[in-house]
Amino acid sequence: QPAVQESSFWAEEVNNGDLPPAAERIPDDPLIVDLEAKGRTLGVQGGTIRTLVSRTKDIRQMVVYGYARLVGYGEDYALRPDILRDVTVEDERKFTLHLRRGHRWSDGAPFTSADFEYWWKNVVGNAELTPSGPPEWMIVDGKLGTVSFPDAHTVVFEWESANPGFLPLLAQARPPFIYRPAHYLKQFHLDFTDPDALAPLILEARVKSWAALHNKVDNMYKFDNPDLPTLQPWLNATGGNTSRNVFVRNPYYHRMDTAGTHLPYVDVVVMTVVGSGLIAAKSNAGEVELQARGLDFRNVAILKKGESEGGNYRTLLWGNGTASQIAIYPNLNFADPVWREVMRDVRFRRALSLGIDRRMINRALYFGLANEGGMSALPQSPLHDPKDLHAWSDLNLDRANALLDDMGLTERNSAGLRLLPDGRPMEFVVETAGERQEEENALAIITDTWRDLGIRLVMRPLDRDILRNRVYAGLSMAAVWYGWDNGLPRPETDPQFAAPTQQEFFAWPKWGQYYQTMGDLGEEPDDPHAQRLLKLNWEWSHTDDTSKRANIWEEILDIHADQQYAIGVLNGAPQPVVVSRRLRNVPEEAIWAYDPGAHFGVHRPDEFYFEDPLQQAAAE
Amino acid sequence: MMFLRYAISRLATMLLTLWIVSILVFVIINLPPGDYLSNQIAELRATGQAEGVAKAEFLRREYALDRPIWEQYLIWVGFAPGPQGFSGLIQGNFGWSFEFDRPVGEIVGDALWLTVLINLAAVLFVYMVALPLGVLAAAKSETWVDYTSGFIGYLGLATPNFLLALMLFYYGQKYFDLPIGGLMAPEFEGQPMSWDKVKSILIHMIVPTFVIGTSGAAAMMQRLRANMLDELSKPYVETAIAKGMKPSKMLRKYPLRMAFNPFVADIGNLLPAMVSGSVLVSVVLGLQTIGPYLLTALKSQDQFLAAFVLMFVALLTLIGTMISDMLLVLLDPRIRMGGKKA
Amino acid sequence: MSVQPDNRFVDTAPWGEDENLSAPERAEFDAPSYILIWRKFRRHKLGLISGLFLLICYLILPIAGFISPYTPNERSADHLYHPPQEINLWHEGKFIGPYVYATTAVADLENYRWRYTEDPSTPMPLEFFCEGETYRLFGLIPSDTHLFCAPQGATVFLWGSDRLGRDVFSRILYGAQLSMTVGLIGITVSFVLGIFFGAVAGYFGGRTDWTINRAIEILRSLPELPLWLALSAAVPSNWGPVAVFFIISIILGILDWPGLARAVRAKFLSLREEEYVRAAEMMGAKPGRVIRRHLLPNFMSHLIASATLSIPAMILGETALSFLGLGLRAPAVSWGVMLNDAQNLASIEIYPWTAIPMLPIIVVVLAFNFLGDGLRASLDPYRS
Amino acid sequence: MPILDVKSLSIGFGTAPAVVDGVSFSVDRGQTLALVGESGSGKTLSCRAGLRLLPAAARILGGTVQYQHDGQTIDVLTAPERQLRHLRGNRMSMIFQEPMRALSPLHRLGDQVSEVLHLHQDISAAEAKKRVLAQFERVGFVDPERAWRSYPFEMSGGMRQRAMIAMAMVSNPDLLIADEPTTALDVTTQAQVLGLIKDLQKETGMAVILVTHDLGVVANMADTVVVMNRGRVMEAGAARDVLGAPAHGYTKKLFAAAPVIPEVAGPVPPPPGDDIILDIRGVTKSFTMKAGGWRAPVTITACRDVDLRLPRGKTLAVVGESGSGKTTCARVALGATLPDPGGEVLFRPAPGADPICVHDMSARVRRRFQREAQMVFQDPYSSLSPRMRVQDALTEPMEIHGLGNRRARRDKAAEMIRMVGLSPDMLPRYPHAFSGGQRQRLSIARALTLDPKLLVCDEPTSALDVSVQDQILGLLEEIRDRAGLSYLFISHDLAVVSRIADEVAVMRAGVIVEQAPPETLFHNPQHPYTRALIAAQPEPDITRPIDLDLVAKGAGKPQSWPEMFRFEGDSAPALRELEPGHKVRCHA
Ligand SMILES: Nc1ncnc2c1ncn2[C@@H]1O[C@H](COP(=O)(O)OP(=O)(O)OP(=O)(O)O)[C@@H](O)[C@H]1O
Ligand SMILES: Nc1ncnc2c1ncn2[C@@H]1O[C@H](COP(=O)(O)OP(=O)(O)OP(=O)(O)O)[C@@H](O)[C@H]1O
Ligand SMILES: [Mg+2]
Ligand SMILES: [Mg+2]
Repeated sequence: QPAVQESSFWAEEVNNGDLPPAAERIPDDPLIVDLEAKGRTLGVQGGTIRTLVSRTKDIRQMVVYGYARLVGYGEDYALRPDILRDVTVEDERKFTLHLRRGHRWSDGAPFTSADFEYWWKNVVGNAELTPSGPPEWMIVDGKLGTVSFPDAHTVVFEWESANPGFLPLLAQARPPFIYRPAHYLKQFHLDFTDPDALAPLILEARVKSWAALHNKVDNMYKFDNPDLPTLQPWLNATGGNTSRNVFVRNPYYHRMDTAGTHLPYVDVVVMTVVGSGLIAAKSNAGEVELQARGLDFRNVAILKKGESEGGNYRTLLWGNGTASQIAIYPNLNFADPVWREVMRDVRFRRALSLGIDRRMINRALYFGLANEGGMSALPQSPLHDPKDLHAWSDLNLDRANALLDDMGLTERNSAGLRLLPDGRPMEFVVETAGERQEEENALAIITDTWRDLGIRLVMRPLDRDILRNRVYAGLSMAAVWYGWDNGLPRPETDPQFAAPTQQEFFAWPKWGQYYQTMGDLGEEPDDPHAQRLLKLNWEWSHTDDTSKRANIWEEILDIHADQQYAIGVLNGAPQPVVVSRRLRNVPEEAIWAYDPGAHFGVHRPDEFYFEDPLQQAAAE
Repeated sequence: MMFLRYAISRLATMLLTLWIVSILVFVIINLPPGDYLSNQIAELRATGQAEGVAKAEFLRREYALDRPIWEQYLIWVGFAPGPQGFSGLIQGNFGWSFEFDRPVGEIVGDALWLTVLINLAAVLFVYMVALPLGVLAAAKSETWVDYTSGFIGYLGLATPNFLLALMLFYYGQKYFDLPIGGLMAPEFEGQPMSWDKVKSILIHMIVPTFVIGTSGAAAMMQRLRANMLDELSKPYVETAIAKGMKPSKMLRKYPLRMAFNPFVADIGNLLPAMVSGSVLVSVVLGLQTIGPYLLTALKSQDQFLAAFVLMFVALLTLIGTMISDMLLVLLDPRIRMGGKKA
Repeated sequence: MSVQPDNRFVDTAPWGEDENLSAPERAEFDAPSYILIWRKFRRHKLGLISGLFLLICYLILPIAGFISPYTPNERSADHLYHPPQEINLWHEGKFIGPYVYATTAVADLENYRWRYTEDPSTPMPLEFFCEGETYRLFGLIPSDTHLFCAPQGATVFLWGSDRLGRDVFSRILYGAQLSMTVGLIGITVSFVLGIFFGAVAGYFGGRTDWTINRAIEILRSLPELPLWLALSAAVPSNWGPVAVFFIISIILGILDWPGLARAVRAKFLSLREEEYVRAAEMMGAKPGRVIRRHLLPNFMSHLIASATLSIPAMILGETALSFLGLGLRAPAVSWGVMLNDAQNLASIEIYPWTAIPMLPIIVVVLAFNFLGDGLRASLDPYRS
Repeated sequence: MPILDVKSLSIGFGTAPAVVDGVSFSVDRGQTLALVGESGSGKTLSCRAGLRLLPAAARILGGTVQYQHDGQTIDVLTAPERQLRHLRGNRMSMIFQEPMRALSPLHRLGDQVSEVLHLHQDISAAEAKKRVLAQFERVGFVDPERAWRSYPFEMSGGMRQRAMIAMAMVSNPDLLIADEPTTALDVTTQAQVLGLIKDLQKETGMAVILVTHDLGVVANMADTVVVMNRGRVMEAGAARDVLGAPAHGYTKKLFAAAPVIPEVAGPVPPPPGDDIILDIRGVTKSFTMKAGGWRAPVTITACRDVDLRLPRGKTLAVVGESGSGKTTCARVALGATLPDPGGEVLFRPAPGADPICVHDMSARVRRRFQREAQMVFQDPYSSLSPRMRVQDALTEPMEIHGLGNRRARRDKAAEMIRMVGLSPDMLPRYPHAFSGGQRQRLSIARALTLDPKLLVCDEPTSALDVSVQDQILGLLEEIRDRAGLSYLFISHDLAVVSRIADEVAVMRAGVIVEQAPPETLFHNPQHPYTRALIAAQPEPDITRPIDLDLVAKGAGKPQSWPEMFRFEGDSAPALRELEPGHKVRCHA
């Protein structure tokens, strides 16, 4: 283990004695990153990354970008311990989490199993803080798991049956924070603090009860409380409601490089809230060092122009990590029985898919840089199968028309629209969240080819929440959304999202609801393939054999490709990433995904560094 | 005396109206199905994030969202006790914003003065540009002054605000090094007032003021011009000329006051219209005014925040109309608010 | 004429008692007042030209399909973001009639733009009265004859093409069909309501005024934003975009009247104290008549100016609405939709021709303004 | 060297023939020039040209206007605006013919008048106010402080005219152009104003151009006279010569038409009063002044306890001091103004029919009443809608009551306009394109279109020259005799009253002080105020000037009247019948 070097950023505090020296701040067994092995270079400390977000609450992106998790994905999307020194898993049922000795919160207090205990006993276990009881994921097959704390550096989670989703859960972009800084939060907790002492705090915070106060200060994800200790690489140094949020390096961070440089390399991250329409303009004006959020492909031309006109940045194009950039979901639970029957006919969905000119869309929207095809695992995933990608996804209007004719939809009206069995013309209403122009453009192109199928596409933009509510209620006929968020499944990825277990998959909101509410609400799936998916999902969670799981996954993907529950248009659309020319270790090519991936998170921004941090400081 | 009596009765009317408006506001906000927290729970579920669901449910209970709507209304206004006793608008508690996870008063407090600032600047701009130009265009009607000012005004009107803003930002940055978006350089935020901060605010306000102001200025100018043209041929203008008044002073004192009548009538709408009219501009320009908060709150059904902003705008409107009615009486002594026969 | 000694002056011209009560020409004073107004209007050159221009515009609307070389949603997959093309007449010193050069697109993956190269060797003459995509003449008769179109293998994008390879020129012509009509409906609704309620409140005053004003205040206090959001969810989904927009513009009008009503009321509160109003009342004129014949004409200038000012607001209103998911959407075409698409930096800096729809808006708005001003001037009694 | 010299001035509108055609006149310092002539003959336009204040549509076709200022000759028609600005209001000022319209309705009189001082002199607000109040006092305001605070619409016609006069005179100009400055004034006030002008002339050597119809005024004031007709000067010369021996045919005709108070032999019994068409009973009307502002409300009693009975087919004239409530009474009589509770007005549409109460009618009855009772407003300009062509204004009453078809209505309009001596080709014009007297005639024509039974005329002929006035009075008499029309006739001109009235009521300060048939009244005036009025009537005889100073004192304050008539405040004595048909307000 190399000797850790003091950072210049905190040097003054250390000299003043306000902060212990670096060697005492890092854990006894820090995480040492072998950058060279990853193909990266060793860096130097210093500098400021400026980046932009469009909403105040997006400062929580710092928790996402920082991506310090108990266990986290690497760039290969494999799970490995991060904050934890180690995890031992028995039968996917019992998880023993081993903490690093000497690991400290950002305020210097030790990070121990007591922090897990506080969460479990005083937060989850407190009826006022958590009126709805323990989180759903703690319950497996109807039985609540147990949590125990054998010693200060060990925490054990145990269930009666296997809970394979546990570790991936901890690696999410937004993980359940199963540890809380107990030493800090206790002062707001009724179990530990006198009500009389709490009263003035409650008043000051303008909340109504101690529980609300606790909830207010306890925001591990929102990241808006500068007093709340954290384990992330950068800590929030600006409280309150400003548009400029400064994050400075965590002096107690648990990682360092092989040369003994304490991570993160970059001292300060400044995240500024601006209008979403201005992000491109500001990037173009060179006001950011690292930016991807808020940029989309149509900004590339202007970014490239700025670059060639002497902008001090490069525009990288990463691939998007969702399974499909644009996917149309016919609602199999649509309230209109006639349409519902038509949409449930797989021939109809296949015909729709065959009637999409994906090449044209790709060309018009992405310069042909995306992958045309249906919704399936991305090429970067071990489960990728080109067959699935291309199933029913080549433009073939004759075949599509034949399929529709075959369904008996042969009647047409004077305008050439096919008629539904009850005589109405086929006006296929697709609702969108109205947030992305690409959806609108793609639908405009699809409209033309579908007209040749005798189907009129009617696009209807709504608000995101309204759209979701309408889909759940079975009121919308079809919706456009991204494909699965996770386009990079691995055999060990829980396939739950691909089976009718969630109403959030817009093709089967009611089936998903049925599963989620254990039969209280919604409808039972009556489609054999959907039932098969459910079965496969069950089988996956009841085995721990990786190859078997891979087989299950393959079958699931085949079913989706064949059934076209979601009609994907293309995937891997390029995502512009603006990077300062001086910022190093940013991968040239990578996947831009929220989960898994945490956007920049898996690429470890704490390893990014400025070539000449001093020069930057002088320039400012 | 009579005026005082009128003012008092007008105030009473205003309170009554405000109460009716509060009911309507609450109903309208609760009209769309669902509420913020259930939407949030759905969203959290959709993205598979279990964290946060518990907190949302906590808030549901804490803010009585599980009760019938009329009860929610009474609690919100402060007519009925909520889970924590009486604390509603009339008790000075504006509620909680779920979206921002902070008390409404706190959020709005910051945005409020910026809103007032930027709108005042825009109103000032409108008046400073439109008043002299409108009067001038009328006094010199059908000359190049008239045509040019009209043309530029219509140019501003016919360009969508967003496009105008983008263009001004882009070229302003490129050629004049003007800042893009925001109302002050971010590093001044939360800092005490200083000369540099004032300077930064002023520089940042150039483009927004211009964007928000252009359409208003053009509209006011053209209407003022039309009204002035009507007044200019009235005999009392001749009398004023016969007195030997300077045209500029004469125009200001006599016909302008007469021509101002329709504008005074609309003073009530000046601020509120700019608040709601500048919502989209503010969203696009990234101004931290109350407008974007309203839009976000409405879209995500963050009901207390939305309700408060709406009530605030309503209050502005009501106060505005009240002032406008009183000004009308002061402006034109012939006006009686009474019935036809009196 | 004589000046007598003591500075006395006496006119010597013959002096008759009553000669000038001559009977005037009957037709002259029988002319209805609109003829008199028209005579005055005719002299307002700018107003007259604007009026003619608008007349022509409206006459073109039903045959927009014939004049435009493409239909609005006709995409040319190989010509995305094509810059405006020149129409040439002379080739190598010879007049060969209007022609274009064929262009080919190259994707410039360095800068991520489309670049076009011309083939200047072969001029491609434009075709006239040629066949193209089908459109509906007057919205009824299907036809596929276009005034002019590009020859096989070439394109004619007078004002360039947009991101989907659609002809901007044709889309502007088609867009006029919506932008120049539907918005006016909203204005009409708002004016009728605004004038009616404002007039009633201002003229009667008292309790009527109180009631109408409270209604106005309440309407005003509720910003439109939440309403639009609610509406966007409530409109039946199978309505076409035009129908939705139609309804919206009517609602826009319904919501828009209070501003005008307040202005009308304020002015009427003042005008109703005028002596000539009292005189009319004493002759037995009913309120409707007093309002129409005596009060409104005295507020006409303001109304005309307001109406001309509402036009750009209505044309552009939809761009704001589409932020909320309520504006016009594809496949409908309007100037607002086109501008909406142009609302990004790239359109300003790289593809400036996509912002061309601003031009017709400005021109039309100016034309309406001058027309209005001409009208105002010809209604002005003090101008001869 | 004349101070203002107009030489062969021609003014025209559009392509029509010139309305002022080669007019020349000049006025010297300290002199008074009287412009008399036919209504619409271009007097006003010629005067306005003196200040270059012509309507926008007017075009100068020729001639010059020269003004002497500090030994310097200024060519008014071509001088730069800036130079004129220093003269206007300061060295040369103008009293406009129709003061009702010429004052801004939104500003207090004090503000408007004192502005003249502030514009041209460096003067403190207090000093200006002092001077304006003094001026107000001199033009006959009883309560100058009230006038200072009033808005124009709160003042009577004569009061507004006096404000206008004060405005023109307060800066002691070198040249005063007075366009019919006393039309709305009763004779005593008129005498006071004329006296004021004379005084000022004596003090400062002010030159005056006086436009007037009243040959009596000419005789009393003018040094030189210019007689105009149809845009041309007919005759000009020293007042003595022209008045004494008119040379031109038009002048002769004009002078012959001047009415005079006839020398009457003795009292005449009042007209039989059994069929009363209009019965005004105990009408009191008080106003609350806007001018009060934040102060305690000020109430003005415009008329008090007025009883008037108008027999069918007869003419009841009301004369009296300016501001004494005549107009108010007339408006109450036709229901335009609501009287204070207690008073009532009854109208009997036909002999023996049930009387209808004018202030309490159903909509249907009101419509009938409004057809049968018409009013000629004191201020014709304001009572014509500025955006309505005269054509439409004249046909409007018929349209309202659904009479005739379009064509018939137009014909009737043409007939009416001809009847009042105007030409039908003026029909498409707007009201502003007429002269003051022409507008007054339009107003009469409009009132007559419906063939009413009752006509309330509020100074219907004040702006008319004597020959046209004669014509109009003849018309009114003719209609009265033919159609049995009844008139409530308000006038200042005792000569006119004596000609047309069957009974005369004299008002002063809101109450009727004396009432009798004209013969009785002029033969045997009892009340001091009536006597003062008769004494103040100027006569068109240059050899018999009235003593303006003496006359202007009028009857003085009620407190100074003989014991018998004296009253203070509200405690007026009752109206007593001294002899049959002759009522006087006096103590027994
Ligand atoms: N704007 C106008 N357009 C056309 N004719 C006009 C206009 N103004 C005035 N006139 C005409 O000019 C003539 C002269 O008007 P002026 O006002 O000078 O008459 P006047 O002698 O003052 O009459 P009065 O004694 O009735 O006031 C009148 O016949 C009138 O009809
Ligand atoms: N609207 C009003 N508000 C306040 N006071 C008024 C109003 N109208 C009239 N007065 C006052 O009532 C009194 C009588 O006015 P009125 O007009 O009846 O007088 P008049 O006899 O017609 O006088 P003139 O001969 O000058 O026209 C005046 O003192 C006037 O100031
Ligand atoms: Mg005149
Ligand atoms: Mg009067």
